[in-house]
Amino acid sequence: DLVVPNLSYRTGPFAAGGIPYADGFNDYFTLLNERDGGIGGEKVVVPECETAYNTEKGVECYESTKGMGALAYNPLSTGITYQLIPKMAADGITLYTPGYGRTSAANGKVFEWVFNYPANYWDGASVAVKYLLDQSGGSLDGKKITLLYHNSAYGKEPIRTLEELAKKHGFKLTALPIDSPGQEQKSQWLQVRRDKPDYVLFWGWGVMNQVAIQEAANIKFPMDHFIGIWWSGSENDVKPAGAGANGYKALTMHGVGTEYPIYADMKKYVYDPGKASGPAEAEGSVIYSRGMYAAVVIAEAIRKAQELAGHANVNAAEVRNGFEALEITDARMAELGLPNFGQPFAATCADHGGPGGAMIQQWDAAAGKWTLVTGFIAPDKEVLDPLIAADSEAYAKEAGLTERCK
Amino acid sequence: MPDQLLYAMEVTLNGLMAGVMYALVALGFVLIYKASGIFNYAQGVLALFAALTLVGIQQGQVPFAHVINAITGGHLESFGWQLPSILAILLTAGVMVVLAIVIEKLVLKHLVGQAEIILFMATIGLAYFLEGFGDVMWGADIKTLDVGLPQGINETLESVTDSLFGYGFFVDNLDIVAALVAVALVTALTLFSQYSKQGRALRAVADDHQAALSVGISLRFIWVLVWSIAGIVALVAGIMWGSKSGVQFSLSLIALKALPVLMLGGFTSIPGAIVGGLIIGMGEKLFEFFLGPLIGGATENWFAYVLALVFLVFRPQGLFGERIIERV
Amino acid sequence: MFYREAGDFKTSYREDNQTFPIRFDRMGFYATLAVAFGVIPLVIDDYWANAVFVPFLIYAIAAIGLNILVGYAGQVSLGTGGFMAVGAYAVYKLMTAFPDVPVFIHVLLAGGVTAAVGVLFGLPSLRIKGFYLAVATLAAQFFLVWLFNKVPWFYNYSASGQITAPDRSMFGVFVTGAQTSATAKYMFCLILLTLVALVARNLTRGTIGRKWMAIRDMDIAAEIIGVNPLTTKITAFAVSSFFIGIAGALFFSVYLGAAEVGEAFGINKSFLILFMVIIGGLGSIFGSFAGAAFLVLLPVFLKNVLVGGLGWPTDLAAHIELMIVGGLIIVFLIAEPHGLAQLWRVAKEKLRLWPFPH
Amino acid sequence: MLDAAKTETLLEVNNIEVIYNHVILVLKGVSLAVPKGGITALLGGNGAGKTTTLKAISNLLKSERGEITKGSVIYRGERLQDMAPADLVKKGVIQVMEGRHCFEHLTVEENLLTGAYTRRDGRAAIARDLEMVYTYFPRLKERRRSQAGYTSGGEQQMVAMGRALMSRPEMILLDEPSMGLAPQLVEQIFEIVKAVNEGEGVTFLLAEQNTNVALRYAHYGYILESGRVVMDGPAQALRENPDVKEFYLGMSDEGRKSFREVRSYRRRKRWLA
Amino acid sequence: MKDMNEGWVTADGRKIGGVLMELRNITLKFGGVTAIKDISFDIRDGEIRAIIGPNGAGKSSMLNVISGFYVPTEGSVWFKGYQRGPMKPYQVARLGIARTFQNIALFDGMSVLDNIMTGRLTLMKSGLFSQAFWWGGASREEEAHREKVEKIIDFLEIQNIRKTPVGRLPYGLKKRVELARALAAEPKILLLDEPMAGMNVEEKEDMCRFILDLNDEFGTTIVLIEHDMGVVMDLSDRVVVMDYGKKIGDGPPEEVRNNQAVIDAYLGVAHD
Ligand SMILES: Nc1ncnc2c1ncn2[C@@H]1O[C@H](COP(=O)(O)OP(=O)(O)OP(=O)(O)O)[C@@H](O)[C@H]1O
Ligand SMILES: Nc1ncnc2c1ncn2[C@@H]1O[C@H](COP(=O)(O)OP(=O)(O)OP(=O)(O)O)[C@@H](O)[C@H]1O
Ligand SMILES: [Mg+2]
Ligand SMILES: [Mg+2]
Repeated sequence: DLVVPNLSYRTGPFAAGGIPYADGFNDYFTLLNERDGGIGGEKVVVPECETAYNTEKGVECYESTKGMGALAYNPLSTGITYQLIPKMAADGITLYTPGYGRTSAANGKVFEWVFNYPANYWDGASVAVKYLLDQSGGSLDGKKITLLYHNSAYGKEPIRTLEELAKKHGFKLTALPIDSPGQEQKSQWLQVRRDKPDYVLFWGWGVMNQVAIQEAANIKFPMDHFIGIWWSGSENDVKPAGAGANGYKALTMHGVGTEYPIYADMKKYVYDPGKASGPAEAEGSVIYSRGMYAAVVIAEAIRKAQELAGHANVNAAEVRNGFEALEITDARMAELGLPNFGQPFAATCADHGGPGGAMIQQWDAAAGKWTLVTGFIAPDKEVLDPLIAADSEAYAKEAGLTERCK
Repeated sequence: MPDQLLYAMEVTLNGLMAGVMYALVALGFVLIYKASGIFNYAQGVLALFAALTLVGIQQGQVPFAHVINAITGGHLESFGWQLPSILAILLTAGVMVVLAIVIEKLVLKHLVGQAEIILFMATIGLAYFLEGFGDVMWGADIKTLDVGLPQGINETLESVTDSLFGYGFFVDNLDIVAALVAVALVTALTLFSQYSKQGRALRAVADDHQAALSVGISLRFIWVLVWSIAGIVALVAGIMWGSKSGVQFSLSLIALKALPVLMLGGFTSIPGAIVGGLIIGMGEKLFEFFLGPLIGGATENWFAYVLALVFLVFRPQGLFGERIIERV
Repeated sequence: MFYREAGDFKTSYREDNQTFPIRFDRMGFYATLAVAFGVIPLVIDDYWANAVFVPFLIYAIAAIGLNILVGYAGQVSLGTGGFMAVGAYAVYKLMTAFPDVPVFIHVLLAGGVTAAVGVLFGLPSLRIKGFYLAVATLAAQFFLVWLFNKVPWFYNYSASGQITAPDRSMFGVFVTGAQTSATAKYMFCLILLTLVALVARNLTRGTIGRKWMAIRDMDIAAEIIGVNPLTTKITAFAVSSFFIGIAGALFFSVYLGAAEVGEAFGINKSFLILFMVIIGGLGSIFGSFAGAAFLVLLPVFLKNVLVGGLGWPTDLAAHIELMIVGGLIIVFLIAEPHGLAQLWRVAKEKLRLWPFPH
Repeated sequence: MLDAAKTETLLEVNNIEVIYNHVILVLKGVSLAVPKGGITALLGGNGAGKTTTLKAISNLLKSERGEITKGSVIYRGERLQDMAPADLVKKGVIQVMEGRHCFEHLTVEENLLTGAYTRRDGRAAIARDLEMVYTYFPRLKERRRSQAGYTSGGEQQMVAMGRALMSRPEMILLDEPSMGLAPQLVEQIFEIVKAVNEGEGVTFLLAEQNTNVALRYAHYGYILESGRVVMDGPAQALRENPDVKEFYLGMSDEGRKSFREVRSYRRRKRWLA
Repeated sequence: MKDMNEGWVTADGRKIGGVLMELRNITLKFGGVTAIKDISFDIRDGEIRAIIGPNGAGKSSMLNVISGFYVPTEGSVWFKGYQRGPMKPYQVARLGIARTFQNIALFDGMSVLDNIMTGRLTLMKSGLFSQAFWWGGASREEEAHREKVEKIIDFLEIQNIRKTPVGRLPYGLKKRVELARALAAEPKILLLDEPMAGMNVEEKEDMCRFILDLNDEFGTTIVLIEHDMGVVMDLSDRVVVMDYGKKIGDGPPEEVRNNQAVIDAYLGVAHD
């Protein structure tokens, strides 16, 4: 059997996001098992373990599942990721953190066991700025951009990048932290109301998202100038604000909705036979899709590993090789029943981060759905690469690692 | 008028409003502390539970659907009704009273006369239990609560201030409603506790359980009474906060915003809760607004506590708390 | 009779003062030590170390620390998480600044730093009492967390503010970092716990301990019979924070390996440890052990039963687990408000009388 | 004087056994009969179990982790053990606890008013009784607005006593009413007890260390020692019993001895060795 | 001070020394309540000084002034010929002034032995580190003090409850333990606030014996508040009578007993 543990959180302050993600993740593997008999003929086992977004429970879950022969982990928590990075390198298991975790893990030269393609936070920041550049006619010079962020490792991630970008494009960046959980954001939004920034970028998670969108609507901030990272752009976040949320934008690194061919199979093999992991409403929602996307990539990496190893029952080290050799093309996505769902990418020894493109989606309150307003926008690698190099080198130095891929 | 002054006024106004929202939660604490010397940590969870129940009842959710489905493999979800808000609120209030009775029967009754810290611990146990129970009963997903309260900027105030100062102040309609409700609650509860026989009995119980029993005050009745009231106050807080941020686990964490309010106002004073709320709300907002940017922001959480701490150093029983009797 | 003390006479005050005056208890104690030092290290694996033993040992240290403050000196504190964070960040700064000094020293120094911070936040306890003090200590909790999150110096300017424990070894064996073996982690924590327990025991049975308890039981009377409340409370804060700092340092460097302050040392930590102390028994060193064991083991046990054994969905299991933990806490408090330690004491008194009921 | 044989028994304690904390056996089979309309005294040294007996009757043991493991307490034919303490007060049995137990944060007057908590006979009647208490204890009237926590020991004793009177009880359990009171006040308290007893027919069961006064006012007495009743009889008879005289009244044949003269510690004669 | 060295010998042959402590014009107010109004009296070395008066007269408050817990609104306290500056209660305790309390103030969570050991805190010196590791100093000191305390335990005949938590003791024994704790401090002046309340005659006799022996053997000066006139008359050398915060009498017991003001305010009838 192929063991891919699902460290999920269906309880605690971030359960609202954790639940659909875990469901998407589970359902895809169920589909593979039901439809194809697993991957390469090997069944996939997905033991689920509840972390409640709590680092200690994360350790417990990791320790209790790794003995089962786990091939890869995807804990959906920046905190747990940081904790697992050194442990998993020592244990020789792959850590896959799409769109979250430690950005500089994109540098495969230092982080042998971590992969975070197709995009990371810094990519997100850069894509957002690029989109804004486009929106304001190619120049952000003299514009004011405010970043509202979750006052934690996760929220702080984009600041460094945005500071660089501010220098490069000449906009003025104001960063306002919001303490977790973030039910009270009056002072931050009054500040926004007073400063009247041209754009507001937003890095939130959990209840903070709903409150921010509500407050933005309350102060009548133009919603189409308010852009959230992909973790702040789910249906859950916008629905409570009702019509007020109309026009809110968020990044996304994959498509949403159930209009992809794969859902026909899902319906046939998973939903209808009652094997779905969650309720029907969640299917095709933003976070569900993302959980599914992570499962797709892991499954593809395993497939690649099987191909490289020449046998189906691959071990953790072989799966890592699969991750490193993974190439996902548009054609492959279409084959999987997800045409144009995600961007194509190809990993290398040094590049564990992928192209980093993201799209912008916008909330249509009346229709109650997200619509894509752009295609994939590529990030500004010129700015990002040196930052990634610097941060990962600092880590290498602290941890006493030597660079690979020479 | 100079801009800074205008902003300060606006922030102050909003701080006061935020303070009222904290006070709503603090009120429940005060009631229970006053009547039993119990520092009820579960107050936040009570608010969450009330809000969950309200949404569940209003939208006709099947309680425990999740468990039932897990066991029977069925797909129960909803009764398919949508109740009017008022009816749902009344029903929820009823549930809170039942909850109070159950808590008294299963927990408090057995802990008569124990040290404060033990009672405090028991309420934390209760908080855990209720949190799990609420989730099992109604599910952990995020829910939207809408009982028709107005939200968003108050246009009248904005235009009035705009014409006066040339700058329209922002005040949230929901906050205004909350303020009105809070004032009404505080007035009613103060009158109740100071001037009624039950109010006196309530304070007696807080002082000495045994002596209260010995004069014939039924602890059980008093406790059911205050826990019911506290439950209903929690429902009010739950409605206000839930309308603002949706109903989900984090709602229970508003308890942490109420603690400094409580400390500053005094654990035993109902008016203290509101005055404390106003001071804390205003203080933390002004600090965050003017000094926050200089030291990195997100100061509100600790500043509220530090502010309360400073007050306490001068008045160890809080602004309106009962004097701590020190005699030998 | 299972439990004997008849004929167990003491002929000197020294003998009467020893920790386990009753022979039966003494034997039990030595047996436990022998197993802890001689057997467990040989058989322990990663899972047992990381999921059970290491957290238990570290929490026991923290619980002893908090018990000194709450159980012995009567000053209720909810700042434990914040103080643990001080220990964690202190050890991180020390480990990265002086990589050649043994971590053991770093851990003790981190305890020292925490003691200093504890004293600072302990000062208001002179004026503020009871729950007011408890809530006031939350100021420390929130402020410290904010500080470590905000000031980049503390996390060596890393991009996200996370701190990661570097690999460090003692006598050629790794004790921190990902390379560390289960046995090394376990032994490192066990040795520190043994030290801490010993010191705590000594302090609480002597003059200082009596001063603390006097202040706890009736502070005014204590002052009138000659206890200086300032120094007494301050030493309680200092000693307690010292231990808690050690626990924080170990928690980060040995157990978690990486930490983000708000997540690892948030308010929940404060509550958890207070829980341990109360469930275990206020004013009892043994109780600190019992409480830590109970609250570390129970969730792991329940999870294994509900998810592993009964195969329930994880979320349902997690919710039911919350209910069970909450319910059990209440049941325990009702059964014995003075904690597991008292339950044990009563059991012994009963055994002593066995087979007679009283 | 009341004739115990003729009146009905209001309260009956049958062979009760009380254990604290599941292990400490305190009462080892105590039986009492309290006649209606009488004053019954419960005497005995420190730790004899007087307080425990009273608390067992008024069902207040639970919060001290004590319980009645054997025997029964019968009041007007009903088992009191099965009743909540509050119901007991409604039935007319009220206790004045040892060590005052005033409500510290309530004022003296509020303390007195809580005594009337269970009454249903209207404000006017309560106000009348309040006046009555103030005439018994003028000192309380002066301090009516102070918080009870700040009154002196004796004043608190008066508050506790007054509070019990406010409930218009049928039976009062008094635990050491004279403790800490000035001599003339001790007499006064017992005069009040007597007046209430005779005037309103209230039954008293009182635990007292001040044997001298207690036996002067009581009709009947029980002597407790180490949790057992060792002697009982009409007060008159007890007063004349030589053992009681020597050990409880401090009298020897030559009358009262000076405390200075008692050079050697007297070893108490134990009824139960 | 002038008569520091004067004194007299009592009928039963005890020597009363010069003035040890003097209270001058003490006034104590709590908001509106005046608990003590301009009272002066002295306490001589080796005497047993009683304070009596009706309930609420201000007796306990007076003890609180002496032990530094209340700071008098006006007036001064002189000890051994020097005016006592503003002092915290624990500093006063270190001068050798110990006391018992009207409402027992024992440390409920501790055993009888530990309670009595707290009485010796002011005399114990070993430092934090020595205690942490129970090195020579600390453990030797502990044993030395334990021996002294055991003597007191013997003296008060409470051997059998040594290890009992005080919370479980009956009232009378608690009073005795409290006395033991005060004695353990080896005080110069011992303040006793109604030590015999709630005791029966036999127990009072025991208590009197302890007090007298203490005064005889160690020459401890004793200030005693008591409502039992028998005890006061028999034991004390001089009596201060207070009423409504004022001093209405001061002198030897016989004199006070026959003072009409005292009879009116306190005794009711002339007492034996
Ligand atoms: N809560 C308790 N836990 C354990 N033992 C107790 C408790 N309360 C009382 N006791 C024990 O019960 C016995 C009887 O106590 P009780 O208070 O009834 O005596 P008493 O006759 O009222 O004495 P006193 O005159 O001193 O008040 C004592 O030996 C005491 O130690
Ligand atoms: N801290 C205080 N605050 C307010 N009033 C006080 C305080 N302490 C004492 N009093 C008042 O001062 C007066 C004297 O009290 P004190 O306790 O000294 O009386 P006492 O002579 O000891 O009486 P008793 O014999 O009843 O113990 C009382 O009326 C009391 O209410
Ligand atoms: Mg008694
Ligand atoms: Mg007094």
